[in-house]
Amino acid sequence: MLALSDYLALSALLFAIGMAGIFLNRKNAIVLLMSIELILLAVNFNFIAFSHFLGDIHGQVFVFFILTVAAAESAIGLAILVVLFRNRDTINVGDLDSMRG
Amino acid sequence: MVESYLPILVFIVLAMGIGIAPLAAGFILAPHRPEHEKLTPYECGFEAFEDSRMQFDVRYYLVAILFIIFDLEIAFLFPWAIVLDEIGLFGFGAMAIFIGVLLVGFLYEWKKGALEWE
Amino acid sequence: MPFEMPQFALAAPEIWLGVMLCVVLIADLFDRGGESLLAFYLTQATLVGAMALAIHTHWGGDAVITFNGMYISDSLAAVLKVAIAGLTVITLGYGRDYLRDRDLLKGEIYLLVLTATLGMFVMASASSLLVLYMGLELLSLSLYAMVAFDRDSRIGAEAAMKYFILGALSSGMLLYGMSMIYGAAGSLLINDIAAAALAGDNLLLAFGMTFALVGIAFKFGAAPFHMWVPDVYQGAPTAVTAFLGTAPKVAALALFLRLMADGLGDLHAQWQIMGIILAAGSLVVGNLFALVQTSFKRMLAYSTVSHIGFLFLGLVAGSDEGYAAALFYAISYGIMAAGAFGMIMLLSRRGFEADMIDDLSGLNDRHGGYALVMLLLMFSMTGIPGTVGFYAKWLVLSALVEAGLIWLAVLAVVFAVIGAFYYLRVLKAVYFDRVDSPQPVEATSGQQVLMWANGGAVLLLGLFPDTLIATCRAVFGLG
Amino acid sequence: MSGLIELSWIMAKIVALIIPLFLAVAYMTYAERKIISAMQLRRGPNRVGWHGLLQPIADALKLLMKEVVLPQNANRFLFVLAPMLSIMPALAAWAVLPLGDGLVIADINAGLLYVLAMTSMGVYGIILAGWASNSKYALLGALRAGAQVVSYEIAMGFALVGVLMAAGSLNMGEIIRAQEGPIWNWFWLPLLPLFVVYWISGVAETNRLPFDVAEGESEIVAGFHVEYSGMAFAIFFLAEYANMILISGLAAIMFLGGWYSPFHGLPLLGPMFAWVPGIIWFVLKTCVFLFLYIWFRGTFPRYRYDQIMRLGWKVLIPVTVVWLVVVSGMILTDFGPWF
Amino acid sequence: MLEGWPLLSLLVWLPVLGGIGVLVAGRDDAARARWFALGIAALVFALAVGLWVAFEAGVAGMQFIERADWISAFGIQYYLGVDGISMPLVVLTAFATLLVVVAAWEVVQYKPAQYLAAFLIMEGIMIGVFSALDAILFYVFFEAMLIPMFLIIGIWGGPNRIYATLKFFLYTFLGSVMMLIALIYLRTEAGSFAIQDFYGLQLPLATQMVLFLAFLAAFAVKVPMFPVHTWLPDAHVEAPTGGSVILAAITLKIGGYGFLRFSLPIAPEASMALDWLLIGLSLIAVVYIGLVAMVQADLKKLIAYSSIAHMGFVTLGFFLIFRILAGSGSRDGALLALEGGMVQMISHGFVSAAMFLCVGVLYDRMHTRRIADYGGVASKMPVFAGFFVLFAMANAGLPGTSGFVGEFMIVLASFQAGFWYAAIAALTLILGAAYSLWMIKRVVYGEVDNEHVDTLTDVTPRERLLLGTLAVAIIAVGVYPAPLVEVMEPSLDALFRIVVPTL
Repeated sequence: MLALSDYLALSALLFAIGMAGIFLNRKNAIVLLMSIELILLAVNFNFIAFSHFLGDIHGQVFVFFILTVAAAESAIGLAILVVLFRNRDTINVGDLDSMRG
Repeated sequence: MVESYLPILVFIVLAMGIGIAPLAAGFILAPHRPEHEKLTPYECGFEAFEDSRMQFDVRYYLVAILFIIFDLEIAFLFPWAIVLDEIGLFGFGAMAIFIGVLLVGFLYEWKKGALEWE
Repeated sequence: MPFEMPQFALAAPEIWLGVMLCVVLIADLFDRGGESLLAFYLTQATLVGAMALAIHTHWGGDAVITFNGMYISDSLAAVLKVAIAGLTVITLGYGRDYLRDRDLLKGEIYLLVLTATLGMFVMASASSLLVLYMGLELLSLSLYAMVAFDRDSRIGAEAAMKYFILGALSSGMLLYGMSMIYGAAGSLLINDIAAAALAGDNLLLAFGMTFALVGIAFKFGAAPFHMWVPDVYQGAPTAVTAFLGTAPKVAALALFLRLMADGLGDLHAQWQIMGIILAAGSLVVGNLFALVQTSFKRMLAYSTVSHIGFLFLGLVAGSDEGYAAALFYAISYGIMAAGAFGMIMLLSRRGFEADMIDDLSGLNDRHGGYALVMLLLMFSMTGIPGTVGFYAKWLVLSALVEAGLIWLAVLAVVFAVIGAFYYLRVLKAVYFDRVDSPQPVEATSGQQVLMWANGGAVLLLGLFPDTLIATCRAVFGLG
Repeated sequence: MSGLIELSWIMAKIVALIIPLFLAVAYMTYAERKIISAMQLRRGPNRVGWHGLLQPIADALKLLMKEVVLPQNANRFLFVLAPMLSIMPALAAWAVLPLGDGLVIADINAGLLYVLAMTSMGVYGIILAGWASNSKYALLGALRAGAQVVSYEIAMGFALVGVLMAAGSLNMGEIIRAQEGPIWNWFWLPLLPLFVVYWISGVAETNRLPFDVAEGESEIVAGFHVEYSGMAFAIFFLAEYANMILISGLAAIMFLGGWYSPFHGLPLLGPMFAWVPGIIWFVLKTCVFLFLYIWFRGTFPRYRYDQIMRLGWKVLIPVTVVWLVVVSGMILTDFGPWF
Repeated sequence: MLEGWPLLSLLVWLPVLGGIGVLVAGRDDAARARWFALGIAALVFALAVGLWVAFEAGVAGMQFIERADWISAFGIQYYLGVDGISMPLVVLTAFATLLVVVAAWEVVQYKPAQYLAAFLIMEGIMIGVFSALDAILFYVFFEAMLIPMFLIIGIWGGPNRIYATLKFFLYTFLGSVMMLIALIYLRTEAGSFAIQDFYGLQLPLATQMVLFLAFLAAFAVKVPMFPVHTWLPDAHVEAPTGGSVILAAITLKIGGYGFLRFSLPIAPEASMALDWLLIGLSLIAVVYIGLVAMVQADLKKLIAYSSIAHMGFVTLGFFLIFRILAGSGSRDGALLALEGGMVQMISHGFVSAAMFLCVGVLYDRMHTRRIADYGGVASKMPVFAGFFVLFAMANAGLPGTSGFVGEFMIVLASFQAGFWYAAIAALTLILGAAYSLWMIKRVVYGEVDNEHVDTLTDVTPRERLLLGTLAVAIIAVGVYPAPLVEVMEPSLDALFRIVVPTL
């Protein structure tokens, strides 16, 4: 049987990958969106693992909500991406530098 | 409980295999003589022009977004639907509000023409 | 799970907002007016009604927790909600003409404002991580959309993208922290978390707390997590910036108070040092970067960062005095910032954005009254007595001194002085720079009334702050 | 060791399911051609074997020997992955379908959820196929098909929620048991609107006529799989028919009482048909729906795309939502013999 | 007649509200603004005189006390009152503002209503500073002063006004915020914000040191003392005449007043321990700044530096008391030093106001402040020259003028601290005479070698009234300072008891 720490470690790994995806990525904004999803996934993983080991259902309920919010979030994120692309003809993260100071 | 999912896992693997096997068979058994004309994309006999990764109507995109929203609503309905008998009128009321909000959004989309295709 | 019927009446403000949200949405759909006048008035009426309801249901008496422990009704919620709705009313009032001149006046903007407000209300009354998170996301998602509201604006889209990415990232951090806290406390309810925090040292809890604090700092825009603030302030339509820069700060405070103070207050010693770093960093970064800005909106953005630093100072004091000071600070800052952004909108015209400091040149020659209001606003932000900004800073300093953090107080005032410089630069433009042919300022009567009221509020609260201070303190049980 | 035995047993059961399924798919194509030709007063395939009975086998062999063309600009990996992604769910979903009482490979609690998850995956195959081909027709076809499938999936989902409410369980077996009784005890009656919606959505989900604009030959040639040939094409073909059978089977389970005989529990007729095994009833019911598929193809004209979308969003979804409320009311009042 | 009136409140709020009234009433009509402002200023001055008359001279404690809750959560009160130390300063403020309003009559053409309003509001705030007995109330007024002065210099100042006004603002702001922290800390010790509750707290010396330094930061900038004085010449040079007058006559006094109200009584031991610092800086101000004044080419700068030197005398007087006590054990000698400082403050208020007004008179005609541009003014403006010479004499501390009285008292007292203190202090008399008289020589006398000077006209009746009034005041105080000293003495004596309780 897997121990709680195993789940947490996996979740931490996912979280770290998501973080790295956001901070190291300089190319494509879509990758950013996916990284965010990954982070949320890590969180869900945590919640479910805790929920299971605590024998408390609320963590899973939380996951439900996170999933929903994540969907709404990606919907808005994609919408913004479309607006961005329409205006700039690029979704390259490195090009987002028109404001300085 | 988890054990009852084992057949499913096996089934999925097998189904994948069934997907792969004919393809592999096709690659092995069938002739393989690629040539330029054969490999160009089909465009009613014309030479292919422009990039085929073209921009497409934003409404497809809209459908995708609407789908995400509604599909999640359905995901919320699932557990509720199963236990409706137990949670009674309160559960019904809660979900009525939920669906009410959904309907308001639906009405909004409708009036805004997000569901029109022509 | 024992199930009891929630006391719906206690959530009256949220219910009212939610219902009216739908009403506004539908009403606007069938409104053929074009300028969404109906939606505007309905929205304002809704917000005013929400304020009244918040006072009626929450103010006074003991805290009541209902909805299975997830919703709390106490005086703090009342104050936060009134502040949130009030600031929203003001910024909406300023923004209407601005949006109309830019063809952005659609009913959706009111819907987004209302959903954001609902989210903030929920945060203010949250007593569970889940509710807190839901409120936060309701707010954030609305804000992302609002920032991108001008679909033809290049910088608007860019700002929205940055805001979205960093906002979502911070939500992720916060959630990760929340998941740890949940794991440590075994419950999502703030009360249970408080009990777990009281129980003693818990590595998991501390871990979660760290992530949560980082997430909160992101939402606040505290340095070093402030990267989004200037770009978003600059890129968003000013009407949106005005909203973004005021009420959500109060909501972020609510987030902090509910999670860190109510929930993890007993771990104060552990998060204090982080809070100090955030506060000091914000003061340094905000003030120094604001010095070199030429864009007024950007300058205000960095000034926000510095104000957030000050607000955080009140929080790190970790005492009820400190929380009260932070609350007062958030409210008064909201009033000031609303006025400043209102001024930008008032001076802007169709096709012209008065968002550079130079655009304010010769304002005194153009309209002495607005110059005077600007004077009050800027001095208030500086923290000069006679304006409400002074008491905000003073309460924070008081709390710091009482908590024995005198060196922090000294640091704070040193940076307040540095900060004075860039506010004075604005006033220099307003009063000392002269333009050759001053154009009279055109403003609608609504904007005028609001502007005067806003300046008057800064001054009157500066002269008679007693009620507001007493209110903010009473919320935390202080005399 | 016992694990290995158990695994072999499972494999055996799966194979025992899949082989008839494949035959069914093959002879579905045959039946379709035969029935449609009968409707059009033609004779249909009659050269290969007795009455053309070996025609499907011949077709398969023919496709097997055809070259699988990999278009030059295609993303090879995705191009090959796409057909697999469309056949896999169509088959894997069968794991939880009870053919008779207890006659199921995996009797899991989340059965319906699993089915829904599997059928939803089919759209990946479509989109990937269109995208990976790097061809305009394929892309357009994929988008159309994708949009159509997801649109109708919502209506279908709502319809299934109705079933769940009525049955109170996600387990397919439980859903059937909740319909125990004669034909009027089955869910098709109280859930009639949902039943209709489900069926229409099912037809649309499989991109079948009258909702086959995605591959409408006269508009965008073959749609998303225009670039596929040989076995790769055959797999899409297989998947489409497997999906049809799946949808029909699900309809039989959820609305027509699965393995129960229409006279179950009736005083006279019940015992009379008691000897018929449940699986026969199930197959019969499925065949009814399969016939409907063919019948539709033979009689309906193709819908325009905007009509399809309008039907899905503006008719089916509102109908389901309204009926969900009605069902809730029926459940709360313990209405009729069903609840 | 004035019994029962909230006299101090009237003095504070009448000008403030009057200022707002001027702003509104005179927005489009300069004449209306002027008359309105004059009316307010005169009324306030009349009330100030009434305050003087109603003041009971022999009493040490606070009079005209008004007390009401203001910010109840912290026990902050609207707490006003005056004693012998502050009352003369209140009157001086009202007087100086009246002068400024008159002086601005025709001179200020750009937004006169705002100009006059700024000064009236400034007046109210300054009177508030002098009469506030609650520390936070004091601080509020203290800081709020910055606002009008910032605008006065910035809007109506000279070419380099923006630099000057920013410097002025930031210097004084930085100084005062330190004081704010000190005040907040003191409240935790005393449990109230009433200034008098801070007295006699028996704080440890280290704490007192810190507090003292915090107060020093605030008041040294205001006075200004030697290393932080650099804002003053800039501000004076760029400020309009009225601004210079108010700066020199009143705001500098607030620094000195602050030392008396806060530094000495709240941190007496630290004051004693650090008196070397204050004395040293004061002496540097007196000598070094005096020398600097000598070489100035700009009239206003010269007067500005002379102001610094004179204010150095004031602080010298305040902080010599410990040395005097140590040197001679003479309580009266120490008291004399305090009194000398106070008298010097009042006198400097008159003298510097007069000097700046004179420069203003010249500037209005010639639009230059360079000493070299003048010469032989006396031949064209004899009456003006008479006044100017008189004021320069007062500035140099000639007997018979007010300038003499304070300086003499301090020098006299300093002898009891030690010869060298007195010797260096006395240098100021020589230096003061040197720069004042040399300036007079260059500006007023000599040949008219400049065609602009040739066109000068003598003072108008309005200017004559202004300068005449000041001349009367200066001579009156110079000849008969007794009433002034009598008013101050009980309060200073009481203060002294707090600072040195052992005696």
